[in-house]
Amino acid sequence: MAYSKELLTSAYYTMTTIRQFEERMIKEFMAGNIPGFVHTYDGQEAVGVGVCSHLSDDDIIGSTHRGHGHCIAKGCDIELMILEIMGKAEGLCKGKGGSMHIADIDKGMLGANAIVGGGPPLCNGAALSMKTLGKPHVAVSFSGDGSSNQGTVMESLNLAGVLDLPHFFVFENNHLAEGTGDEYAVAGDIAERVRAFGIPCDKVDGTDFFAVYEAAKKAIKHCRSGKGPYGIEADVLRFDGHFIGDPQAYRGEGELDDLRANRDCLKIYRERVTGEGWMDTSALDKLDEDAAAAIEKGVQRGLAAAQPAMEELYSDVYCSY
Amino acid sequence: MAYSKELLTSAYYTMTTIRQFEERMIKEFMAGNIPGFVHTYDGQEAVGVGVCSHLSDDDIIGSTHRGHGHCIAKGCDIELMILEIMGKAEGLCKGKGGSMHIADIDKGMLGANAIVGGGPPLCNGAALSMKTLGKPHVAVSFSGDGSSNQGTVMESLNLAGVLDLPHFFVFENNHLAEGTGDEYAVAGDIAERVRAFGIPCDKVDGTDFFAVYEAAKKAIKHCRSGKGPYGIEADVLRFDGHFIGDPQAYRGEGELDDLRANRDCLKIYRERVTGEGWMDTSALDKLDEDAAAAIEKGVQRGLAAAQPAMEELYSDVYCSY
Amino acid sequence: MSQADAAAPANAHPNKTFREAINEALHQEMERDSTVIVMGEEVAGGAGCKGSDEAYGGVFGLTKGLGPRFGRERVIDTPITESAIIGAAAGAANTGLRPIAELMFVDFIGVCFDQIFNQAAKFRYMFGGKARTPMVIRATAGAGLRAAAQHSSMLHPVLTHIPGLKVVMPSNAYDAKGLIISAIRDDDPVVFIEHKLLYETSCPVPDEAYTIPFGEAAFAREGSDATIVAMGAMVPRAIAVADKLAAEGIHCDVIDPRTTSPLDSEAILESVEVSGRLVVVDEANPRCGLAADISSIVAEHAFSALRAPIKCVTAPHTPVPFAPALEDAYMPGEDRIEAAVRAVLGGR
Amino acid sequence: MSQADAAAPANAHPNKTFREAINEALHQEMERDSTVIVMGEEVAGGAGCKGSDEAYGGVFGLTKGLGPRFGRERVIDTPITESAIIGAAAGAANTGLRPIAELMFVDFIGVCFDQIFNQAAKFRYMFGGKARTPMVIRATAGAGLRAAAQHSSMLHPVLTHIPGLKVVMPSNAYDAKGLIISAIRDDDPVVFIEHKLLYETSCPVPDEAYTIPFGEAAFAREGSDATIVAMGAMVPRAIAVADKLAAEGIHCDVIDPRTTSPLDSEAILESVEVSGRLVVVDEANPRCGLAADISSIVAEHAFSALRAPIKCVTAPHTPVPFAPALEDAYMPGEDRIEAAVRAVLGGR
Ligand SMILES: Cc1ncc(C[n+]2csc(CCOP(=O)(O)OP(=O)(O)O)c2C)c(N)n1
Ligand SMILES: Cc1ncc(C[n+]2csc(CCOP(=O)(O)OP(=O)(O)O)c2C)c(N)n1
Ligand SMILES: [Mg+2]
Ligand SMILES: [Mg+2]
Repeated sequence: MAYSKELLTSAYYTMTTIRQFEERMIKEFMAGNIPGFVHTYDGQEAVGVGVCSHLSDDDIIGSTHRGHGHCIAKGCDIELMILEIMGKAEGLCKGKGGSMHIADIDKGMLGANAIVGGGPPLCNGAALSMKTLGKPHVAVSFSGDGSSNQGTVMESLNLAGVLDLPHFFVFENNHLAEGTGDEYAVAGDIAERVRAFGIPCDKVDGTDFFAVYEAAKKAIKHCRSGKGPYGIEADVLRFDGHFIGDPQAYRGEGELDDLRANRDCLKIYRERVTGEGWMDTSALDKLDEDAAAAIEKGVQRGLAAAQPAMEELYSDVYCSY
Repeated sequence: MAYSKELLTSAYYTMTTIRQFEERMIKEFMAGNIPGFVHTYDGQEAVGVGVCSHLSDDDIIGSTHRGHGHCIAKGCDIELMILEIMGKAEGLCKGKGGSMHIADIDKGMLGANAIVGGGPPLCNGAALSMKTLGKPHVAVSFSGDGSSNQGTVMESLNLAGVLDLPHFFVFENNHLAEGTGDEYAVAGDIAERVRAFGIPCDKVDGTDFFAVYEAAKKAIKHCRSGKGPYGIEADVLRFDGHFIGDPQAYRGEGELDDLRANRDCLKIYRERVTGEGWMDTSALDKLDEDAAAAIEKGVQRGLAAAQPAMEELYSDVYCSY
Repeated sequence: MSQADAAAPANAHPNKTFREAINEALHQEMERDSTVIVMGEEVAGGAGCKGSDEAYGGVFGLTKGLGPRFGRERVIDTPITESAIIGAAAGAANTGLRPIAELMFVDFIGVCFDQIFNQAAKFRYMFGGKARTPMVIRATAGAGLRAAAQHSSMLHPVLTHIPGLKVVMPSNAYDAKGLIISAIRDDDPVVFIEHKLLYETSCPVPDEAYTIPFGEAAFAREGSDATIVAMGAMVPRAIAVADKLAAEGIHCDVIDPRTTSPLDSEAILESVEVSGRLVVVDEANPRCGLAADISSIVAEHAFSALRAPIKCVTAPHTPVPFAPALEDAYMPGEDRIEAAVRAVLGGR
Repeated sequence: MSQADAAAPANAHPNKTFREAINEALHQEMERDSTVIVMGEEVAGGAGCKGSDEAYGGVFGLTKGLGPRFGRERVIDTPITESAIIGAAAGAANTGLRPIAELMFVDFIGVCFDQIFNQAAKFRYMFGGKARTPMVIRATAGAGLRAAAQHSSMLHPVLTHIPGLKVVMPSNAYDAKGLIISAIRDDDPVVFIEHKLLYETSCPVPDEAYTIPFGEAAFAREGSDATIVAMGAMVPRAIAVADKLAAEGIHCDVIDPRTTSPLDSEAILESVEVSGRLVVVDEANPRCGLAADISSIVAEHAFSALRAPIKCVTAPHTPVPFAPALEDAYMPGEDRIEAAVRAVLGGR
C-alpha cells in the first residue's frame, strides 16, 4: 500500500510538531512560564494525527484535558495555542481558557474539556447538526480509558446508536487515568463496551500511524455514508506524567525506558517510511527542524506577549453584576 | 423440580396482593383519594416476587418510580404503604414521601426513586456495606429498559464490576419507558450491555415466576459467594398506563387484550401450579380473597386517617429557616 | 421596563392557555427558522411502540403537534439520557442549530448539570468569545401537583447563580409566548422554567409571533405604598394580595422580573426608592435563593430609601413534602404574602 | 459561638498545615471507628499500574497514608465515575458505614449532582425520618491556581441552597481538623469544602481529636466599628484588612461562619446590632450567592441597627478566567475588601 508524499510529509510534520511542542511546554512550564495544570500528549501522536488526517475544517473534533495534540492535528495555529497556554491576550481564546479550555470552532475544534467525559455528548450534538443539516461531515470525540467509565460517555454511545449519528468515537487507551490503570478501573473491555451499543468498534495499535490511519479511514467512511457511529480503541501510551510535574511513581521499573525505546510512534514511523523507501532520513530531519523553528518562534512571541486587559474579565458573558 | 408448599403459597399470595393492590390504587386514585403521580406494577409481579423470595430483611433492594410491587415483595406493611400513598400521618414515611418515595430500611427496602437511574448507585453502596462489614447479604437493584440508558446505571455496572460487589442487577424490560419502546431507545441489547462490563447476565421470561425464581436463585448465590455482581434481563410487560390516568395511545390495537389473555403472570402461575398438581384452585382463590380483605382493611384505614400535623413540614431536616 | 403587558390585558386577542401559548410559539419559530430543532423524551410523541407515535408531545403536551408537522429529523425523541440530551443540544448549538431541549422536570438537572453549568454556560467566556451556544432548555418546575421531593423543586436560584446562563420564568401565557421566542432567538444558553400550576392559566395572547426582551420586568400592579417582587406561580398570588389591599386603600407595585438572569434590578430599585418597603416572594428554598438575591441588591443600592426591614416570603428550608396539607403550607400562600406586606407597612 | 479559636491561637500545639490537619483527622477517625471508609479517585494511591500503588493519596495528597494503614477494603480507589462514587457513599451510609467520598474538584458536582441533592440530601426528610445518611463529601474548591473555568469554582451557594445538606468551609488548619471530625460523626450528609489556597497554610493544631460544632461562627478579629463576614480563603484576606484598619484605630469584627449550612446567623446579627455596618466577602459568584444570603438575613432581622448600605464583595458574574492577571482580579482582594469597609464607614 502506498501513501502520497504529501500525506507522508504532513503526517510526520504534524507528529513531530506535537512531540516537540509538548516537550517544549514541559520546559516552559518548569521554567515558570506557563501557569496552571497542563497535560501533555507526547507518545500518543499517531492517534490524533492518524485520525485527523481524514478530516477537513468542516469536520468537528471534541477533545479532552490532554488536548494539545488534537488541536495541532486539527490544524490550530500553534503560535496562538502557545499564547493561549501562556495566558496571553492574543491567544486562541484571548488567554481566558488556557491549556484545558482551548477551542477553535473555525478549525472544527470544539474544545478541550477539563471535565472527564464532557466531550462526547457535545460531539453527538455536532454530529446531529451534520445529520439535520444534511452535511457529509463527521464528528470525532476523543476519550481516554479512564473516561470510558464516565456515564456521560456511555450515554453518548447509546444516543449516537439510537439516532445513527455520524460520530466516530476514538478511545485512546494509554492504560492510565492519573495513577489508575485500566486493568483496575475498566470492568470488561472498552471495545466490547462500545459494541454492546450495537456500534462497530475496532482495536488498533495506537503507536502505528498507518494502522490508525487505516482504521480511521474505514470508520470515517462508515460515518460519512450515513451508517451511524463507529468506534476504535487505540492501544497507546503516554511518555510524560498525567500533568506536567507528576513524578509518575505509578510507573514500573524501567517501564518508561522500555516504552521510549520500543513504543515511540515517531521512531516507528521513521523506521517504516525509511524501510519502505518512502522517505529518507534527511527529509525527516528537516521536518523536525522546521517544526522546532516554528515552535521556537511561537514561544518567543508568547514570552514577550501581554496578558489580557482588565476589561476582558467582564467580556464574553451576557451581563456582569 | 418441586417447590415447598410454603413457597408456593407465599409467592402466590404476594403476587395476588400486588395485583389487587395496584388495581385498588387505580380505583382510589380515580376516585380522588390519592394525590400525585402513581405508577403501578401490575403485570410485573412475577419479577419482584421471584427475586425477593430469596431475600431476607438483611438483604437490600433499591426500587424505582414503579415501586409498590417491590415494596410488597420485600415485606413492607401494606396498610402503612396505603397510608403513605394517601399522604397520611401514619404512613410508612409519615406521608412525606408518597408513592414515588417510599422506603422502609428495616425491611431492607432502600427506597423507591423518582429519578430514573437513581437507585443502582445506591445499591452499590449497600453492597459495599455488606462487603466491607463482611456480611453474607446482597443488594438488588431494579431498573427498567428505559433506565438502562441512564449514565448512572452504566456507571454502577462498571463500579460493581471493579469492586466485585454483591449487587444483583435486575432489569425489568417491559419494552416501554413512558411512550418510548426499547426497540427505539436501547441501542444494542440490555443483557449484552451488562455482559460488556464482565458481569454475567441471563435473559429470563418475566411472566414465569418459576423462571425468575430459578434465575434469581443462581444470581443471588453467585453474589452471596463473593463472586461479584450478576444481572438478569426479564422480559415482562405492564398492564396499566405509565402512570395512573395515562390513556396509553402508544399501545397497538388489541395489544393489551393479548397481553392480558396470554402473558398474565398470575394466570400463568395458576395454570402451572394446578397443572402440576401442586396447588388447587380453591386454595388459590382463598389467597385472592385473603389479599383482597387485607387491602380493603388498609384502604378503609387510609381513607379515615389524618394528614400529618403541620409541624411535620419542618421535622426530619437539620434546620429550618 | 415594559408596563402592564404581563397583566393579561383585556384586548382583542384570543385567550390562550400558557401551554397553548408556548406550543404556538414553538410552531412559529420552527416554521420561521429551519435550524430550530426540538429534542427530549417523547417530545415528538414517543417511538418504538406498537401504537400511536403521537401518544405524547412532551409529557405535559407542550410540544404536541410538532413531530407530525416538522418531522422526526427536527423533533427528536430520545432515550432517558439527560446528560446526552443537554450535551447534544449544546454541541448542536455550537455547530449551526438552535436546539430546544426539554428537561421533563427541572429536578432532573442533577443528572445533567455538568453539561449545563460547566459546558454550555461557559463556552462563550472560556473560549474567549469564539463559541456561540444558542440553545434553550425548557423544564417544568415547582410544587402544587403532589409530586413530592424529587419532582417539585424550583431550582432557579441554582441556575441564576451560574454565569453564562440566562434564566427565564414567565408567570402568564402572554409573557410565556414572547419570552420563549426571545429565548429561541438568543445566542446564549437559556433555561426556560415553566411552572406546573400555570399550564392551564390563560389570558389574551396575540396570534402572531412577538418577543419580550430579557431583563425587563413587568409591573403587574402599580402603587407606591410597598413593592412586592414575585416570580412564576407566585405572581398570581401577589396580585391577589395587592388587589385585596388595594380595596383597603393600600397600593403596591407588583413587579414580575420575568427573567431572573439578567435581572431588571433597576425596576426594583426605582420602585423601592418610591415605596421604601419591599417584600420578595419566591417559591424556592430560602438559602442563597432569589428572594435573598433581590433583597441584597436593594440593601446595597436602595438602602437609604428603605423604611422597613425587607421581608422574604419563601418556602422553608426543607424538601417538598408529599402530603397535600404540608405541600400547601410549603408554598408561599396569599396569607403569608399579605402578612409580610402588612409587616413592612408597620402593621397596617 | 466560640471565640478566637479560629485565629490560630499561639499556643503549645505543634504547627500543622491545613492538609496535615485533615490527613491526621482522617487517620484518627478511621482508627476510632471501623465503619468509617474513604473512597474516590486515587484516594488509596492508585491501582492497576506497574509501579507503586501509593503514587497518590488523593491528587492533593489529603488521604495519603490511609491506604497502607487501613487497607484497600476501607480506602477504596474508584474509576472516574462520580455519580457512582457519591451514590455508593450514600447507599453505604444508609446501611451501616460512614463513608467519606472525595470529589477531586467541587466543579465535578455537575456529573453527580443528582446523587447529592435529590438522593443523599433528601432521604431523611422524604422517608419521614426513616433513613440516616452519615456521609461526607470532601472537595477542593476555588480559584487561585490558574486552573481556569472548569476547575476553580466555589459552588457552596448551590450546595447551601439544598435543604438536607450541611456545608462546611474551614478557613484554617485548626478549624479544618475539628470540623472534618464533626462532619464524619454527623448523621446527615455533609459537604466539606477545602480551598486550594489554604492547603499549605498552617497554625497550631492539637494532636488529639476534637470537634467543632456546626453552626457556630468564629470571631477571627473583634471590633465594634464594622462587621466583616468572610469564609474560606477570604478569611485571611479579611483579617489582613481588619489588622490594617486596626492600626488606624478602626476595629472590625471578622466573623468566619465556618459552616454555611447551618449558618450562625445569630453571631452575625449580634455583631451588626453593635456595629451597624456590614461587609460580606465571598469568593463565589454574586447572584444567589452566600454574600447575598447573609445580606438578606441582616436586612430582614437587624434592619433597624443598620447605619449604612450592606456591601457584598464577591467575584464578578463570570466564569473563572485563566490568565493570571484576570484571575487575580476575579477573586475578591484586600483592596476591594478595604474599600468596602471604608465605604460602609462612610468614607473613613
Ligand atoms: C469529572 C472529572 N473527574 C475527574 C477529573 C480529574 N481527572 C482529570 S484527567 C483524569 C484522568 C483521565 O484519564 P483518561 O480518560 O484515561 O485520560 P488520560 O489522562 O489518560 O489522557 C482525571 C481523573 C476530571 N477532570 N473530571
Ligand atoms: C432522570 C429522569 N428522567 C426522566 C424521568 C421521567 N420518567 C419517569 S419514569 C420514566 C420511564 C422509565 O422507563 P423504565 O425505566 O423502562 O421503567 P418503567 O416505567 O417501564 O417501569 C421516565 C422517562 C425521571 N423520573 N427521571
Ligand atoms: Mg488514560
Ligand atoms: Mg420500561
